[in-house]
Amino acid sequence: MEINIKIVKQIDTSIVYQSLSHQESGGVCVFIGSVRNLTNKQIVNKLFFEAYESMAVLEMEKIVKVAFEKWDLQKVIMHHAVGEKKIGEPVVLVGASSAHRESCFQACRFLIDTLKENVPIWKKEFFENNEVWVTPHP
Amino acid sequence: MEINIKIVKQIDTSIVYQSLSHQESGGVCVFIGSVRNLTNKQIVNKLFFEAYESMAVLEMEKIVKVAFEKWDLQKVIMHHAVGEKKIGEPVVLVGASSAHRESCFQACRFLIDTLKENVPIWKKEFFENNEVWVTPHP
Amino acid sequence: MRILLFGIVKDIVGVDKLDIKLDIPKNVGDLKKYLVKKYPELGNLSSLAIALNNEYATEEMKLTIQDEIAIIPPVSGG
Amino acid sequence: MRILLFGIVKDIVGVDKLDIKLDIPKNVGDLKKYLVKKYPELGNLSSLAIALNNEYATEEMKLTIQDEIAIIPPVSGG
Repeated sequence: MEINIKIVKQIDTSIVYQSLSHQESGGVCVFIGSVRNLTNKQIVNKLFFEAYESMAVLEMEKIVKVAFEKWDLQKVIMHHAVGEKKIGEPVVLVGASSAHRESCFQACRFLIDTLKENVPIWKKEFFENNEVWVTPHP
Repeated sequence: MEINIKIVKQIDTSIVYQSLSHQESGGVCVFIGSVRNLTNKQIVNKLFFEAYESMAVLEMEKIVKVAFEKWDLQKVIMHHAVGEKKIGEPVVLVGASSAHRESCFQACRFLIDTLKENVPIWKKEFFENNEVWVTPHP
Repeated sequence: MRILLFGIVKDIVGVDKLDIKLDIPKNVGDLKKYLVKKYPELGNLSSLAIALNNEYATEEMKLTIQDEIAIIPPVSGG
Repeated sequence: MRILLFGIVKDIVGVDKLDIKLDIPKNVGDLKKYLVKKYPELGNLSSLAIALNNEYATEEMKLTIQDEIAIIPPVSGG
């Protein structure tokens, strides 16, 4: 049970495999979220992410623990970026390794879904003429 | 619709994000299959992969086309290794990018499942005292 | 009693830390009522949670000056 | 008629290409019967597909000497 949780300025996507691979794992599943150029057909120029870091890390740890309870995993990674992010930049990286692929796929989906629900991180979208804190459950 | 299909000696996992990210994509989902140290509780020393390359690439193209028909994707990658592979080495890499994460998760799962069913690639497992061509549907 | 503010709450209130010196709320529910009364725009948010020492808190939880208190508007990470 | 062999089929037959010169099978079904008769171990495989010009072929498809023919034992990539 290896856990790799971080709030970072810059997501490093190149370390995905070395961070997750394990001799007992038949595979790893990874999700990397990135900045899209459109929200509801409006052009987005950039994003800004703010985190309540101490609590965010604790919430991430809780999510990862639940994932280890629900599925037979070897390693889990959960990184989230803060600060200004341009179109195409990675903002979140989650993933898991497991002996059989069913588990790592389910765990990976759970990690990103639950992160989006619970972890105290906020996204501001910068459009041409205004900027808006995103509230995903209106 | 960008497609990246290859049979390679060595899977390069570091290129995952740059190969899949797209300005219209909110995320990418990736599966990397690797060599496990156990099969049915027997210790595996190494694997050997053989491909009918010309047909394998055609079958991979068919799978990727179906994925683009079924889901709204920006990019798809499908790489498979051939030759000798040690424990922990990556042997297959599939992934997709999409505006919303539901599509890339479903597509990624479809890519690996269908690859395993249809693509003419064969795996030999080397145990301590014997070697066996794997036949997954006995 | 100092309270950490984030995201849209920080914009509504205009600062990133609040310091309540008079009429200190006794529990989380009281704090929420205090905040929405003083900053009515907070009442328009789809949710408004309070974190107590880095954990989501329930309405009846007691507050003390030693606690780390934060207002958590709807999260939007990922 | 040359036929490409892979994986376990290559081990069973002992070569990676077969060259059939007499009694050339007319279609895919005939080829399969020919192979299983000559190499009975092939009959023990859970499946035995034939590829014609890099596509999975059905039993009734005709074979010609110009075709690229391959025997596809159960695949196990990934």
